[in-house]
Amino acid sequence: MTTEHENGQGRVLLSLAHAEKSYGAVHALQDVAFEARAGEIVALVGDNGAGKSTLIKAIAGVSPADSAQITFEGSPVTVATPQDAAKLGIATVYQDLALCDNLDVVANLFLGREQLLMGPGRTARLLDKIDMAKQARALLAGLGARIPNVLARVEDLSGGQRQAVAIARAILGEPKVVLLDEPTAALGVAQTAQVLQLLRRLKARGLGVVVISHNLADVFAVADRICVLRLGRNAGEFSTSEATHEQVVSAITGLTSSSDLGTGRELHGITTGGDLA
Amino acid sequence: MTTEHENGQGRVLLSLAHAEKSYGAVHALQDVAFEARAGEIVALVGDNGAGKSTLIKAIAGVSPADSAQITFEGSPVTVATPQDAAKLGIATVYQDLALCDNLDVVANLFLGREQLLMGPGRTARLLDKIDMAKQARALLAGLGARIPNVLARVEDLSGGQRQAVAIARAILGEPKVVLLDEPTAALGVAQTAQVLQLLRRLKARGLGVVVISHNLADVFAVADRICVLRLGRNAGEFSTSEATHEQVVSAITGLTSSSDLGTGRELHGITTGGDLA
Amino acid sequence: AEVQPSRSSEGGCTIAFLLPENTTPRYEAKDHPLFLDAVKAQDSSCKVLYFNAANAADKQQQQAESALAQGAQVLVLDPANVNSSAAIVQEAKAKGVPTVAYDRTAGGPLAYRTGFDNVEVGKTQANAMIKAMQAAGHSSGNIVMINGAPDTTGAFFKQGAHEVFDKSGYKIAAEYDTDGWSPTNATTEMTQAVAKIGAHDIVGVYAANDTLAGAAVTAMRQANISPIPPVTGLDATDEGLQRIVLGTQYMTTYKNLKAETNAAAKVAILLAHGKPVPPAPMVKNATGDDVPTQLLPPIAVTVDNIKSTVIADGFATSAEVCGGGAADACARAGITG
Amino acid sequence: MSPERTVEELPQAETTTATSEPAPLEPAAPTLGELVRSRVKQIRKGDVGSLSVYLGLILIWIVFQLINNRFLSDDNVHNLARQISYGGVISLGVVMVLLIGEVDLSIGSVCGLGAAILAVLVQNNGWNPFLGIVATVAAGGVLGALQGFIRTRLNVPSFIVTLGGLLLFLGLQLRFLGKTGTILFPFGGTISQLEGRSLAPVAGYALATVAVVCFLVLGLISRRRHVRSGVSAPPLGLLVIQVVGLAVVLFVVVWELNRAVGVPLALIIFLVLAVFFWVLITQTRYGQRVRAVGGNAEAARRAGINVDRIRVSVFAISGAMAAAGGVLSASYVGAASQDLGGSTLLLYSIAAAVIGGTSLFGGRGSAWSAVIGWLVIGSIYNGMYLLNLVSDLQYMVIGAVLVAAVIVDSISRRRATT
Amino acid sequence: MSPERTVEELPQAETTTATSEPAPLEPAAPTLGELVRSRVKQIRKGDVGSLSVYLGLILIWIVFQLINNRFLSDDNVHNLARQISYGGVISLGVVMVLLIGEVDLSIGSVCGLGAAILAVLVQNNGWNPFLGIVATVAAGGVLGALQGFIRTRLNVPSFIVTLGGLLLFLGLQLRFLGKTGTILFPFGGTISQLEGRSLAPVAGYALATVAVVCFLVLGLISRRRHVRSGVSAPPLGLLVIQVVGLAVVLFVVVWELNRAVGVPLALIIFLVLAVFFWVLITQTRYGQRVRAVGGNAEAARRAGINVDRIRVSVFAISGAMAAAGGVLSASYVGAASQDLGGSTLLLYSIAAAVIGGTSLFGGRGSAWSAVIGWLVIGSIYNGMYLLNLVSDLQYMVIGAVLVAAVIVDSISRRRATT
Ligand SMILES: Nc1ncnc2c1ncn2[C@@H]1O[C@H](COP(=O)(O)OP(=O)(O)OP(=O)(O)O)[C@@H](O)[C@H]1O
Ligand SMILES: Nc1ncnc2c1ncn2[C@@H]1O[C@H](COP(=O)(O)OP(=O)(O)OP(=O)(O)O)[C@@H](O)[C@H]1O
Ligand SMILES: [Mg+2]
Ligand SMILES: [Mg+2]
Repeated sequence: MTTEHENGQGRVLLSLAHAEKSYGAVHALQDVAFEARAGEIVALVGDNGAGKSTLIKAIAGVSPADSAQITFEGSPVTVATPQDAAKLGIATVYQDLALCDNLDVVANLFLGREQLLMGPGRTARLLDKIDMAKQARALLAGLGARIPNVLARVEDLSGGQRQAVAIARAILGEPKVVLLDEPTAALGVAQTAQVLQLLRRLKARGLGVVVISHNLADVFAVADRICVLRLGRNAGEFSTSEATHEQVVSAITGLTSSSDLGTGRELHGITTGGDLA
Repeated sequence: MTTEHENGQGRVLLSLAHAEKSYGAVHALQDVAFEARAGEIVALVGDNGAGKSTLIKAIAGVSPADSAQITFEGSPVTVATPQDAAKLGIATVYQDLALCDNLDVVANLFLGREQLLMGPGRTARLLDKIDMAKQARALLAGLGARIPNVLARVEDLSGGQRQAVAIARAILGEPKVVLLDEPTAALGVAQTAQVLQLLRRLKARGLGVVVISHNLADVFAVADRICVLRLGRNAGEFSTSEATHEQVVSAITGLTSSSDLGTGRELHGITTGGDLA
Repeated sequence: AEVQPSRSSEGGCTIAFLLPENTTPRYEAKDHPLFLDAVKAQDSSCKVLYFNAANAADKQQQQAESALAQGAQVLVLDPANVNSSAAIVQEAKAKGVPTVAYDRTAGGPLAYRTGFDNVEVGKTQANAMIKAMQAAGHSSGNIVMINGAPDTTGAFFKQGAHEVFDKSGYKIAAEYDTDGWSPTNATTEMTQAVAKIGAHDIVGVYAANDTLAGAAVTAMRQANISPIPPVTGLDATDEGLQRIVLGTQYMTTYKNLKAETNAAAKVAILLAHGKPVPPAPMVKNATGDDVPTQLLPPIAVTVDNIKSTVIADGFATSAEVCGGGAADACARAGITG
Repeated sequence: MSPERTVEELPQAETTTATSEPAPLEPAAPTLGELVRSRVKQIRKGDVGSLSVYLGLILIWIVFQLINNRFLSDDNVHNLARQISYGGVISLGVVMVLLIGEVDLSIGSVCGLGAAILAVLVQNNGWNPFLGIVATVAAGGVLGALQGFIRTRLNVPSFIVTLGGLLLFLGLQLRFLGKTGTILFPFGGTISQLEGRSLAPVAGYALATVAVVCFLVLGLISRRRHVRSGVSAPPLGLLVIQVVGLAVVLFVVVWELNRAVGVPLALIIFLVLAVFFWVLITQTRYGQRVRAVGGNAEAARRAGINVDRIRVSVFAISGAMAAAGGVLSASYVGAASQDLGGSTLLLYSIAAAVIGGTSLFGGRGSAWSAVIGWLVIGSIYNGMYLLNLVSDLQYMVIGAVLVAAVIVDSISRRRATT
Repeated sequence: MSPERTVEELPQAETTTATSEPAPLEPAAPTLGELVRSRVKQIRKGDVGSLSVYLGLILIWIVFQLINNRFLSDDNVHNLARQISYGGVISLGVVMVLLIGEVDLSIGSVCGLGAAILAVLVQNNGWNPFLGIVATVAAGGVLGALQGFIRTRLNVPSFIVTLGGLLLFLGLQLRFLGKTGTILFPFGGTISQLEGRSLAPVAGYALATVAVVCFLVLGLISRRRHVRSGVSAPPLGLLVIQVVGLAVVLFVVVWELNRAVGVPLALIIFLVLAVFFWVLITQTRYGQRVRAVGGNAEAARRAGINVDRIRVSVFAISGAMAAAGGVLSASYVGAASQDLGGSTLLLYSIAAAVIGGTSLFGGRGSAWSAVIGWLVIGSIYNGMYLLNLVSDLQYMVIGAVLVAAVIVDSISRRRATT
């Protein structure tokens, strides 16, 4: 598929600088800088515990950074709550999905922006359940999600079904920037492809897309730019078209040349741990 | 790396036939058959909601099938509770990890098989926390897991760190069969590789390994055999060395020939859904 | 211990006044202020430490201990639990502090007891009710008993009433013990008694005090029972007296609290100053201790003697009794005008 | 090395799948049988109140009727209706609080305090009774909101805040009632005539008819909207069954109560409020957000919902309902007294909601659980008084019957699933 | 097409990482300062009881002492020690129940019933007092286990089961006590002398010394094992501070109590049990499994833990502790009476655990929360008596002080984190 460039592509939508965050003794973010541009997919990669989710949560206002300079569409902003982020047009798919297990799929999709009936029903703040169900069906079908019944409770869904709901939720609100924390981790082959396709479409519509993934193949397939975090710090930024797979892996793991490779003991805990011998 | 064949490789360790399971109207397993052999890695693949986790949970005794014939090492058994499975030597990594968030990493690793102090401390059932911490460190280091402190609570860990704990937990108990439900979904590149390596070592030691994954690359890299589920039914079995990527994808999606490909509307929900136009 | 409760070193005296509960109006509305007045009138140098146990024996014990820690020289105790009060009395005695049982009896080595014979109270109520039923032409029939809380004086009232009713020929068709003297529960009890017996087959209602009587009357009126059969009561509350004037309650039992508090205050002040108590007949209490006991007689009050008893004693004023729509009835009964 | 290839190839394969074999997003319009089965399953999960607790209730009725045949007499059913109404109103507030996963221990005290406030306003200060009722309910709401505020702003566990509230309001109640401890509402006055006032027989039937017709019309409208939107509608048969069932229950109840004096106002107030809360919880945006907060407060917060405001409002509702219960109980007793609304009322009000199927852990519950729960508790109590047992046996029987009723529920649920 | 290549290449790269840059599995042995900071953080999370609730407690003490200087007098501290002990013992059981995320409403009744059973056995049937105590505690355990059994086997919410238990046991209590409603333990008899009996001053100091020495020795042994295992040990400085702190607190308390009559047996029983439960919860396999069940019952079940057995055993412990509390309170009052152990005791016993930092939602709590919680509640009550208030003010002051104490806790926590 071809990438179109229309409505102000490449303009910086969101930027973050000097972000700091500690959890007690753990320094999860140290002087981190990050940018999302309109019409661009940027991948955020890094080892487990590198601080990716922490960064996303800071941008989404869910657990704000201890200090950070955030600008949105050129003007400095503070994002102290999820409402702030929503008002700016930032939508997020969280790693832990953040769904209400006791509610049905439709209710989860529309949570926080429920649709009301017309006329007197609107005054009484009555939900337009039928219309929401209809939209939910269309939306999920578009993601290729296999969800037997949009009125099923989320707790009864499989892991991948739940993730599909979380993704659908994020794109429902016409956001300007979408943050996705490992959106395809639990998805099937087909569904993953569908989500990657979706990301490209969002990009084509001029949105800023930030995606966290451990799957470098996927990352190279969709991202324009790759931003690497390591132990809570920026550890390099690459343009997908120029970088190699190996360069990115080096940045993630902190090994600068490939000459270090292939010498270590394998799985030393397994071979030395008494229980596992 | 080479695959060794020693202690009775290839012998059927666990087999399951005519498994049925319904959740209300959803028929999650229909006459499913499945086998795990010693010294073999079998991958269980399928679309979201295909019934993979349901099958794993049935074998692990967590939510037994409505009906099924299970044999273990040749003799018929019933697995009605997780204890039954543990006694047989079946260890499981669940998709939802099943960790106690309020306990520390060590406690989670050893839950259900805690180590006690020697002497009078044993009589009093006192925990040997120091020794368990030592073992936990070694074990996690072997998985390359980046966990700052084994006494941290699990709720404070990142997604990948939690998954590493769940995997370490499963291999701690000297099992004969290991079931892993999307064990690398949240893991970093390095940690994923390490886990795949671990699976090969488990296989080399003659264990039966069952792994669910949506990442066909990983599946082709480690599995000897691929078992496909579709809509709750067996949808084909492949030997990795003989099958092609495309064949497996066809089995998963239910399209039998590749002539069906490339004709459909793309993401019809996205293009037709009003909200996303 | 640095501050022993010392008998003589301080100029004044300290008296602890321990009341049992706060659901029945009389304690905080009448006993408390009357006792304060009585002490003040007899020896203004005396300080009164006041406690209310809200029906809990262990709480009362904590309060007694607190009183002793504050240097009380005598306890005037109306026990939350008549029997278990022995522990308080003994603990006080061990610290050299005498205890006066007030109103209800108590266990243990008491220095004195003033109060009423509560079994007699129950008999008084029952006898009055039988008199009224006979006057209404019912020498037999179904009666309802709404007793008080079984772990308080309610048990003694019930015992006395039963002694009379059991050989009277009336049938106790429904009987309830009302925990905590709760009028809410009593309303439901009476409602269900009516459902059980039938609205027109009740010839009399024994209610252990005026609060319960009020609840019983309400329930009967809501069941459209008219006329209301004879209902008994206790404590001569304003509401009770008003109902008597209006004819919805037959009688209440009047305990002259002023006399009672005066007697208790007098004994307490004597004991606080280490002086001997006035002579009184010795009576054994539940724990077998001989206690000098001064008992006052309960008085049955009906519409005929309101003026000559409660109003004459200043226990209630005719304004209180005749307020709220009872003025006409008062005039007719000769209480006012 | 081109690992991305693998992924690149798939989209077409998959998007095709979506068309050539449409994902079973919604099964074809379910048949009546299927629907009944799935509804039964849902109910069993404790969602709409436990279906089989009705079994326990019917058992209780049969036993008590066998022991004393006055139990199901018209008069006694009338008594029962009045006896459950004030507690029921309080339990409606409890359901809301439990839905958000909190607890409110102050409801008993607020009930008592509400009665006291009403008495002071109307009897001592001569307010118009209806103005007094409005002021009382509002006061209850303010007290509840205050507790909710402390709970959310200072992040103190609601158990402690509302235990403090329990004591504080109890103190206020005693203070307001003054030395005598009781303020009477004169018999025949507006307040004491309120809850026991019965509708004329015809009015009772008329009300029942209106309810059934409303239900039918709304059901038909909803069906039409379903059909228009192309969303599969529940089968018409179900609606017919529901309407007929509702009609039978309502008319039998009205007929029985009319044989006594008529439908008591207390019951009407309770049932109207129950319907109101049912709509609030299941059909409105607010109710959905309340359930979201109870299910996963963090997810609700991330969805931009003002979780604190929801919590404060729910505590306000709980306080208001408790005060309303106080008004009804004051009317029932004909007085505001010190013992109104104690720990027994507190425990039963929570127990009723739980018996009816509302979870103590948030997110699951229904307004009907207050109705069915109080029917169970009220029937036990009412029956006990008819049996006229001594206190100790009374407690034992109530405790045993309570557990037995819930066990019947649990066993019948188990039998159905295995 | 060889997508697996990508993956195949990585293992070596990564396993190398593990050696050349060892994963920071455990930071170097933490310094004293770091440890104190992280412990403070942990405590703030409500783990070991809230640290700053001590602030509230000290505030309460200062205020009451200013109002009446008898508050901290030796006699009154002695009173306080005895007044908190029986409730404290009950709260230890509550902590266990809350740890598994359940609730036990029957503890108040079991306490009262325990006293009644003891009285019947010892006074009416002439049993040896100590045998009677053992039988009573065992009976409490059996009743608790029975409720736990119903809870788990029939899957009835514990709120309902134990509410039924509350009523049932209350009935039994009344029945056992017979017509008079009270059975006295003669003054000077074994039972009535039990809880108030005070240790000789020297014995008090000796006991404190033993406690401090035990703590020191165990601390040193643990250090040596840490060092031997190569696991970083807590710094020696921390141990020294802990030992000195413990010694100061114990000796001051013993000294103050010795100025009165000596350390009361009730307090010793309570504190010994608290230490026992602390060890049980934090150091034993059983305790860890209890916390696991409270944290995630499904995870515990999947780990092969018999969740039902844990639950039943915890309810048994709760019942046994409630009965033990009943023995102590019977000894305190010198009688078994109908009013022993009511809803107030129930609410306070749960409140104490919550004030002390135990979560109502399972998985988080400590035995110390019973101690600190009852110190708060007991101090408020004891202080109230020094004020000689009428009932209504009493309730209001207690409620206000209770909430205030917890708010102080909450605010100091917030200040520390921001
Ligand atoms: N609530 C918390 N309390 C304490 N530590 C935390 C908390 N959340 C995260 N951490 C720590 O902060 C570090 C960064 O965590 P984060 O979740 O951002 O990692 P991540 O890059 O998203 O990793 P993953 O790929 O495994 O999801 C980790 O070491 C983690 O243990
Ligand atoms: N507890 C449950 N109640 C009702 N339906 C359920 C429940 N668990 C699973 N299901 C349904 O059963 C089907 C199979 O679910 P399962 O979790 O086995 O899928 P899966 O193959 O593991 O999918 P994924 O790859 O997304 O994890 C799904 O349609 C799901 O919605
Ligand atoms: Mg993450
Ligand atoms: Mg799955």
